[in-house]
Amino acid sequence: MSFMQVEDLKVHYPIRGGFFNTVVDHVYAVDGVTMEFERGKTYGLVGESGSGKSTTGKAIIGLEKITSGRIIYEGEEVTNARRKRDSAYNRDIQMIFQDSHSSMNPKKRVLDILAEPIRNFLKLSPQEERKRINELLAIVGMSEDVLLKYPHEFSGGQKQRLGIARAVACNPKMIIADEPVSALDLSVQAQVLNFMKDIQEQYGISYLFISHDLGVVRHMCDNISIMYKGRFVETGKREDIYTNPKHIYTNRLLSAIPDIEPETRNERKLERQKVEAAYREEQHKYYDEDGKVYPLKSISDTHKVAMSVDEKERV
Amino acid sequence: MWKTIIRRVLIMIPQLFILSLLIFILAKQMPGDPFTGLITPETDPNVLEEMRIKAGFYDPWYVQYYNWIANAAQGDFGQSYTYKKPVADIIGARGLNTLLLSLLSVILVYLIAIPLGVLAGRYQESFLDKSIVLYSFISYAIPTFVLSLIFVYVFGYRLMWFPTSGTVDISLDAGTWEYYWSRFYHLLLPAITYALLGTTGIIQYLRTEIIDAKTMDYVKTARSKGIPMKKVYSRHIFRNSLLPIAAFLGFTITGLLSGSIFIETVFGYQGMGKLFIDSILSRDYSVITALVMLFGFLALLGSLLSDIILSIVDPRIRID
Amino acid sequence: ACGGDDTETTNEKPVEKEGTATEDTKNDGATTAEAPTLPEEVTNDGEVIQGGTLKFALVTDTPFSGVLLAELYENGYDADIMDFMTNSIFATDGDFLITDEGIAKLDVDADNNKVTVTIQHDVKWSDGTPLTADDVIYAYEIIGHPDYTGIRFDADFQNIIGATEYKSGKADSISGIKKIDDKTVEISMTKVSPAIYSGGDGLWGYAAPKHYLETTPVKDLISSPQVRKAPVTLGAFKLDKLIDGESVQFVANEHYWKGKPKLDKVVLQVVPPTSIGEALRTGQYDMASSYPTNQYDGVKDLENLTVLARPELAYSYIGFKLGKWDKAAGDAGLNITDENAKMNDAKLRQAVAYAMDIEQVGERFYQGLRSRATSLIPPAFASFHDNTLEGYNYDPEKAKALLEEAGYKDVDGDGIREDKNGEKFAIRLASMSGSDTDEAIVEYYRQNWKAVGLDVQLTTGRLIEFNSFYDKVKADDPEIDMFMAAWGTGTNPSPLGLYGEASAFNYSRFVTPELQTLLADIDSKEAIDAGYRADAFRKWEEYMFEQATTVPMYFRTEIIPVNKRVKQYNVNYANDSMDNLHLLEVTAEDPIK
Amino acid sequence: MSTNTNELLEIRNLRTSFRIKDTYYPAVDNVSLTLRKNEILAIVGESGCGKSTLATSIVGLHNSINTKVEGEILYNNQNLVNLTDTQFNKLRGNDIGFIFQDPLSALNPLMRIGEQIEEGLVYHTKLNKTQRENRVLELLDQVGIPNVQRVAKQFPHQLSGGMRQRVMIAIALSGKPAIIIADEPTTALDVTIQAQILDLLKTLQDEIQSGIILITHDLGVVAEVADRVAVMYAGEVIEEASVVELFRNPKHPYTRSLLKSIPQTNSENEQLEVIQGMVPSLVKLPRQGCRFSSRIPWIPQSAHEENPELHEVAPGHLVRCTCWKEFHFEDEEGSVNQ
Amino acid sequence: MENNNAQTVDKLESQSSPPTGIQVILREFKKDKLAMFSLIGVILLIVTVMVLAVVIDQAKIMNIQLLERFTEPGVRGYILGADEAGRDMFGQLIIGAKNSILIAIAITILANFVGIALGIIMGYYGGFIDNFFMRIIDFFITLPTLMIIIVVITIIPSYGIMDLILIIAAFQWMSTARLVRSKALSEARRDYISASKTMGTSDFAIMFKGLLPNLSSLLIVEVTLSFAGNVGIETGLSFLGFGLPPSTPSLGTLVSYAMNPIILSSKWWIWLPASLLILIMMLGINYVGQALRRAADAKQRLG
Ligand SMILES: Nc1ncnc2c1ncn2[C@@H]1O[C@H](COP(=O)(O)OP(=O)(O)OP(=O)(O)O)[C@@H](O)[C@H]1O
Ligand SMILES: Nc1ncnc2c1ncn2[C@@H]1O[C@H](COP(=O)(O)OP(=O)(O)OP(=O)(O)O)[C@@H](O)[C@H]1O
Ligand SMILES: [Mg+2]
Ligand SMILES: [Mg+2]
Repeated sequence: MSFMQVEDLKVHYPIRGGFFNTVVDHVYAVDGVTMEFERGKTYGLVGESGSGKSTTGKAIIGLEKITSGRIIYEGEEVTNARRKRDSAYNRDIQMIFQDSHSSMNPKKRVLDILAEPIRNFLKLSPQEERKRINELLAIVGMSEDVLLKYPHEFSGGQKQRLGIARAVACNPKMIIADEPVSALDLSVQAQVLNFMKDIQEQYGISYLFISHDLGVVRHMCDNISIMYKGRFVETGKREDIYTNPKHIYTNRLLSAIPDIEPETRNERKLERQKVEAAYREEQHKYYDEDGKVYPLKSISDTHKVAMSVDEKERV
Repeated sequence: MWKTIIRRVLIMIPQLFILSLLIFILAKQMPGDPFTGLITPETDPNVLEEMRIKAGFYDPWYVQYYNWIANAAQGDFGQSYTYKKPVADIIGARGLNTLLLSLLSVILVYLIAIPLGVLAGRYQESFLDKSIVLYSFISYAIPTFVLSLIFVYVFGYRLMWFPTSGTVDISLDAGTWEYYWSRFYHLLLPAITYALLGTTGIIQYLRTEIIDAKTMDYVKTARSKGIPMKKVYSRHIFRNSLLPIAAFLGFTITGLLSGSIFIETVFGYQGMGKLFIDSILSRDYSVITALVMLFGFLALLGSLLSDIILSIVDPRIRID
Repeated sequence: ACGGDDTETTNEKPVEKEGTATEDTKNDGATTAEAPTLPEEVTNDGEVIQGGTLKFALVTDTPFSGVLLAELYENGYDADIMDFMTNSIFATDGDFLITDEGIAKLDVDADNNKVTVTIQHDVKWSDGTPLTADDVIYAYEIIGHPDYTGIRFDADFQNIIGATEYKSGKADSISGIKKIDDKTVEISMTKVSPAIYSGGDGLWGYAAPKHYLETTPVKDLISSPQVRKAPVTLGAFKLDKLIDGESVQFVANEHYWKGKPKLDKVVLQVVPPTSIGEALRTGQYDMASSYPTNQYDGVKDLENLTVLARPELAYSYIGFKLGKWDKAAGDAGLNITDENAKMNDAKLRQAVAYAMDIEQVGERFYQGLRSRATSLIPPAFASFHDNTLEGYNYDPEKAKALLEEAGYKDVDGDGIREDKNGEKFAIRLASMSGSDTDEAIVEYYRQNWKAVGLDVQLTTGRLIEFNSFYDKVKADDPEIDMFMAAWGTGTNPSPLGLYGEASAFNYSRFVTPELQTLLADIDSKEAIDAGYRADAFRKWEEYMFEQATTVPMYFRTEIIPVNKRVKQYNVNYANDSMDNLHLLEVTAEDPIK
Repeated sequence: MSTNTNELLEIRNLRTSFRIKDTYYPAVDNVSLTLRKNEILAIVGESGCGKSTLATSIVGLHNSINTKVEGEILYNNQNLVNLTDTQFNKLRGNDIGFIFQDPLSALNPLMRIGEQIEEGLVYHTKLNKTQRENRVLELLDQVGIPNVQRVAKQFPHQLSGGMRQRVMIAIALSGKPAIIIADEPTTALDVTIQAQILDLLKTLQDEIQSGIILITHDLGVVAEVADRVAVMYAGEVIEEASVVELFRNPKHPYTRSLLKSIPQTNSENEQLEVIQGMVPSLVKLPRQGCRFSSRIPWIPQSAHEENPELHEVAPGHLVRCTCWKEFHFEDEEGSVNQ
Repeated sequence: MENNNAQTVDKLESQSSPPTGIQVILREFKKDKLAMFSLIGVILLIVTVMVLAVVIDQAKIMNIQLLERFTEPGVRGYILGADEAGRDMFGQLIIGAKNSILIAIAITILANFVGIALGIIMGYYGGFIDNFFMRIIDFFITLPTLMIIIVVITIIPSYGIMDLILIIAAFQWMSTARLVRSKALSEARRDYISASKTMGTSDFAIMFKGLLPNLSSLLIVEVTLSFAGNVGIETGLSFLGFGLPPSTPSLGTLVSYAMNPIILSSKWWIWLPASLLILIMMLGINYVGQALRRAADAKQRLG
């Protein structure tokens, strides 16, 4: 069963303007997102830039203020409690950032970077702390001599692994990974992805995996949600999405992914153009008058698609 | 755009109000009063006392403040105790002098600083650049008053190239060509002194901007279009670096105003800066408060002006 | 009030600011009559040119205000400007006493408390209108007017009968002033004292052009063009152009009663004290309204200048706080001497005076342009100043002896004397800040005092800015035991205003019945006789010397550098060229460089 | 060079070195490549392998103080390496167009779009003002921008990322160049937009028949549009082949590892193939022997050449170093995590 | 890309040192001989002044000796001559320099302390706190500061060095705060701050242990240049007569002697050494500051 539920999460940023610099409008960065998380599973969040993926992640972990909605963790509502720094929730939910470089304080040594969550959450003795750090280094496959180095002395992949080590330092239940590999080169990306999977297997961690790279998501995730303008257009098991996409937006996204089959590229191009044309033609059917995504409707146990009431009949 | 300007102007009202309160209270705290300077054995102390009472110096401060601000709001800053004239009249005449001085100084500052800054940035680390940087540092390091003193002494008295006091030759009739020339001529030495010292900021800023701009991607784009280097500099690098300078204008004027205190004092130039120091010494409250208010107002205006210029010049922050 | 012919030092100038560089450098210069022997007159046998323009530097840091009416101005620099274009109706002698040589003559009927002013010549205003008795009266009517806001409606003025009634609006005219005929005015007063000849007792030394001013209400006068832009005057020159606060151009007044001036023009320009030396050296000006003493070096050897000198109408002093001003007492407050004041020991005060090496200071810091003041009447008042008075001279031994005698002994052997009870004794001195020189001088005196075992500390720890200084002194700040200041005496040497019981300016707050009597004697009717008065002065001076509550420090010599092209110029008080401007001549088109 | 050979640009033994602490380190080392007419030559490789340096060398935009460019870049019988700036300016924008990765920073923020496109036309064409303006609109239209009149008057920040990149392409196209160099033109964009831009490039190329050098690190992009591919590693070209050949038959261990590390090619729950180690930094780069050898230590040193050269293993398929002959992924097992 | 290179370079040199740390600074100084020379010069100058100021007998120097009035340099052991009261100018120069430097340092420390702390708080929290203080700063920063300082100074009944420091500092922190805030604002948006938040670190620790060190390069430059600026303000005020009294010599009071044209033209030893000292010190500091700024900004770096 799911250990954590996110219900109708909304994050709206005010837009100020007008004569008295009052709030004139809102950016609906996240506009009603509902999710459930189970142990040891990976949940993918895909969408184009600005669709609200990061905001969702940040809202869950407490970096953004939630406008409305609830987060229930192990049966308890933590919507507001998550902003208390050293709560159990904060210990159990950790984050990996897209830019591993900027996610580590450049003026701190690896030792201090890794120790930060341990010191805050676990209150260990210096020896125990040191032991834990060594364990972490072992987990990410690095030797102890890195402890005195500074972040900039590592390659992107190494840094991302350190980032992961830091995230798992206090045995979290869930890790929110916001584009953990999009800044990395292919070969390094592979290292990190492998590594994330290893950890998951070992510790039964759940991931909320945010990415715009459908290839990576497909590789990593059990469940995938496609996001558009702060809402989900489609959510379901990996197979649901990749083999049976229902929403036109999902379709379009999938067709745009480059494939490494050069022989078939011309067909793909034609297909792509077809989908694009279809999208242009029919998109109004998939969004309401305000251009908003319709609420999700289940079309199978695992598969939900956003659609209008009349649309449902058609399916 | 207009909305933003109007809003900014409206914000200025409470700001000026706070400033007025602040400066009024400060001024009242100053020891002595305009009549202290009048005491001689032959002035009757009772007469002075009576004048103090008449001037309202024994009223509670808020009453005094209310009277003052109520009049000030209508543009009446009272009478100067020293000059026995409406403050507005005095500041009006001096203001023009300072305005002219500032204007000429600004023009000179820009005339000197822009080419130097541009050259230094363009030929970074060359001998030329190093000389310009040295100059800009020296101009920052020399206290205004030292250079002014030396200039007055050398160019005014030793070489006698420039007049050393006043704003115009009295024997000339207003309106004649000679009259305007004389005014200009009187302004020249203080303005040059000032300009020589006021260039540091702009030179440094421009230099850094240009060095930065040189490495920008858009400069590479421009070069990839195959346009000559000269044009790359003039259309892309200089333009992009210079435009923010335009926004400095507002602040430059503000800076010049406070610098005018030194320049005008040394050159005996009858402007607002000198008026301020004189009024401080003679405790001419009405003038002091009015001047600080005016300077504050001009400063606020200057920063508004800067914002407006910047927004006109830089499409990215166009305010609407 | 401001009467008589205030030739050079105008009363209203903030004279106390001794050496305040930024405020009033004018008084920075000074000397004794003895010091460097400088002439009072230029000698010049050069060939005179026709006409010419005199270039005059008004030396000041602050611009003039431009109130160009004798009844209204308050700023001393305005007086300097008016010097060129106004003329008092009375002439004065070397003692600043009114003579019969002027436009008008003064007859005093002491028994009936009446004076008569008679216009003696056929005098015209600069616009050609003849001067009449109405003009003389109009000047009184301006000062006495209910709307008048200036400083001249004072106790003296109220000595004129009917002045108060007129002021309060109860009367349409001043009852005591009567026009006898077109040339004669009779003024009745409540009392007439010797001060009348110095322009005191309410006598007013100027006429106001009634025909020109009467159309403007008195309250608007001060801002009217008649006062500020185009005054009508009686002087040798009349105003031609004026640039606010910076320069003035005068042209010869063809109606001048002594004859048309020889010069065509006078151009007056404001010059900061810091650059006046250079300006004179480079021949930009012929003369200056004043010259800072501490820049004497700058002009003394210049070829193109003659440096003239004369004693100033001022003295510097050190005063001791001996009491308090009681605002509530008497009519408008009285001085109350406190027997237990810290400094209430004449020997102590004398010792303080004897310990000061004023001679050296005068010589070194002021190049001899200031000298030890021997009395409270400066030498400029030739007949009243008593050369035989010796004053305190630098005598540290005597100071020590006096202190021993008074019981101030060094008990603990640290070189500093304790007070009579053997307690630590420190005197707090308030002194005004001004030029850097002032600072050094005060430090020097502190060294002097220390040498005789007196610990003198500065109130507030540093020199005090002019305004705060007077705030503190006036308020009898308990932090002040003694203070250094200076008085400009004006042309009336009467000390009553500074030492009387009811005088708020009596900052040492010292009053005794004896002193009261001595002061009263100086201004008594008998004293209208100059010999009697001189005697009365002497008695008072001797008393003050003994009491040492106010110890005179310096007499000052003012120096007046004049370009060598100027002819017929002298600064002798008796025969000042500023009274005879029409005689001035120059020998070259431009000042000699 | 005659046109009938179809060869547009020939790079021979190009070496571009940067000065770091007074020593020059080659970031592009002994690279030889040929670009033919109407083809898209993709250059792939990991970050820091010298792709941008190569591209910048071709257009001569290196800062001459810190950079040394040696070798030959032959175009129209001239060696671009030796050209003066003035001579180069005749080519840039006219014969060679350049597209940058980040269109926002590559466009002058203070200039209107129209002006920026028009600028090159002033120097390379004899068109008058109105003709130039028309050409600008034409170009904008060509790259698929709607509402060209308005866009021409807008500033870069007012456009979306995709639009900006289209504008960049319009600028590059303005001189109808024979050669277009695109340095990661789609990396900053969303996949949908990336697809549009790539399609656009392809379409345009068909129209103007120019040769395109496309620099990217995304093998997907290569597969979508490239005709030929050169794989770079540590400043060198280590493999060069036609696109199908490269994807079907990669030879160099580096290329093969790269292809294997793409998630989509793997079945869902499997581990991805990984090359151990990392690209050495410019200064620490081994200059002798096979530069990849340190990352495949289980391959005996003897398998590597002393001075590796490009071998033609199949027609048009070149591979540097002979180590590929011994490379198998199985050898790498167990060393995945470092 | 440019950044890339800088990092590559860093990688070469620094074995375990933070980026843009001491190494970078040192390299900038090594590259720029003038800056190096200035740094050594300024340090030497300050140390010399401080040491001499301890060694010399201040009371003796400030003792008035009328016979030595305007003694010329080199005569009777007066290295730099004497002023009008016969006080040794060299001694006064040292004491003056010491006072000026100490005052400037005190102002710099005080103003920067407040400015930096507030700037970081504003930048970190943003929102209301930021808005609130920005309004205040915007307001104060546009005020005619010099005028208000002068008015305030005339009010203080007996003001000494401490008051002067406080008054100037009270008007100096604003620009620092604004600068720090703008940098902190962008720095606080970086992921490592978010990371610290998700790892339970308290706001205070994030601000002052996490964020502050990352502003250090900027702060070093800011502090250096504001030090130079503060020397300027003190001397300026003393010149106008609102600074220290002559009995407490500072460089400003010594320079202000030049107001007297006679001293300006013929007693150069009274004002010129102090002026030159200011000039040299400011020049030196500026060159040092320039090198520091380059070290802080990868784009401007030389090496
Ligand atoms: N602090 C903020 N204030 C106002 N709007 C914001 C703020 N942060 C984000 N937004 C807006 O919210 C929307 C969602 O942003 P978010 O960063 O979550 O998108 P994303 O899907 O993560 O995009 P990317 O793929 O570019 O990271 C965007 O339109 C963004 O502009
Ligand atoms: N101006 C320069 N000065 C010094 N070194 C440089 C310079 N430019 C690039 N380098 C170095 O040269 C090497 C090649 O850089 P280049 O930018 O060509 O790589 P790239 O393949 O384009 O990488 P990316 O995919 O990150 O853009 C890198 O190690 C880089 O650090
Ligand atoms: Mg995001
Ligand atoms: Mg690149």
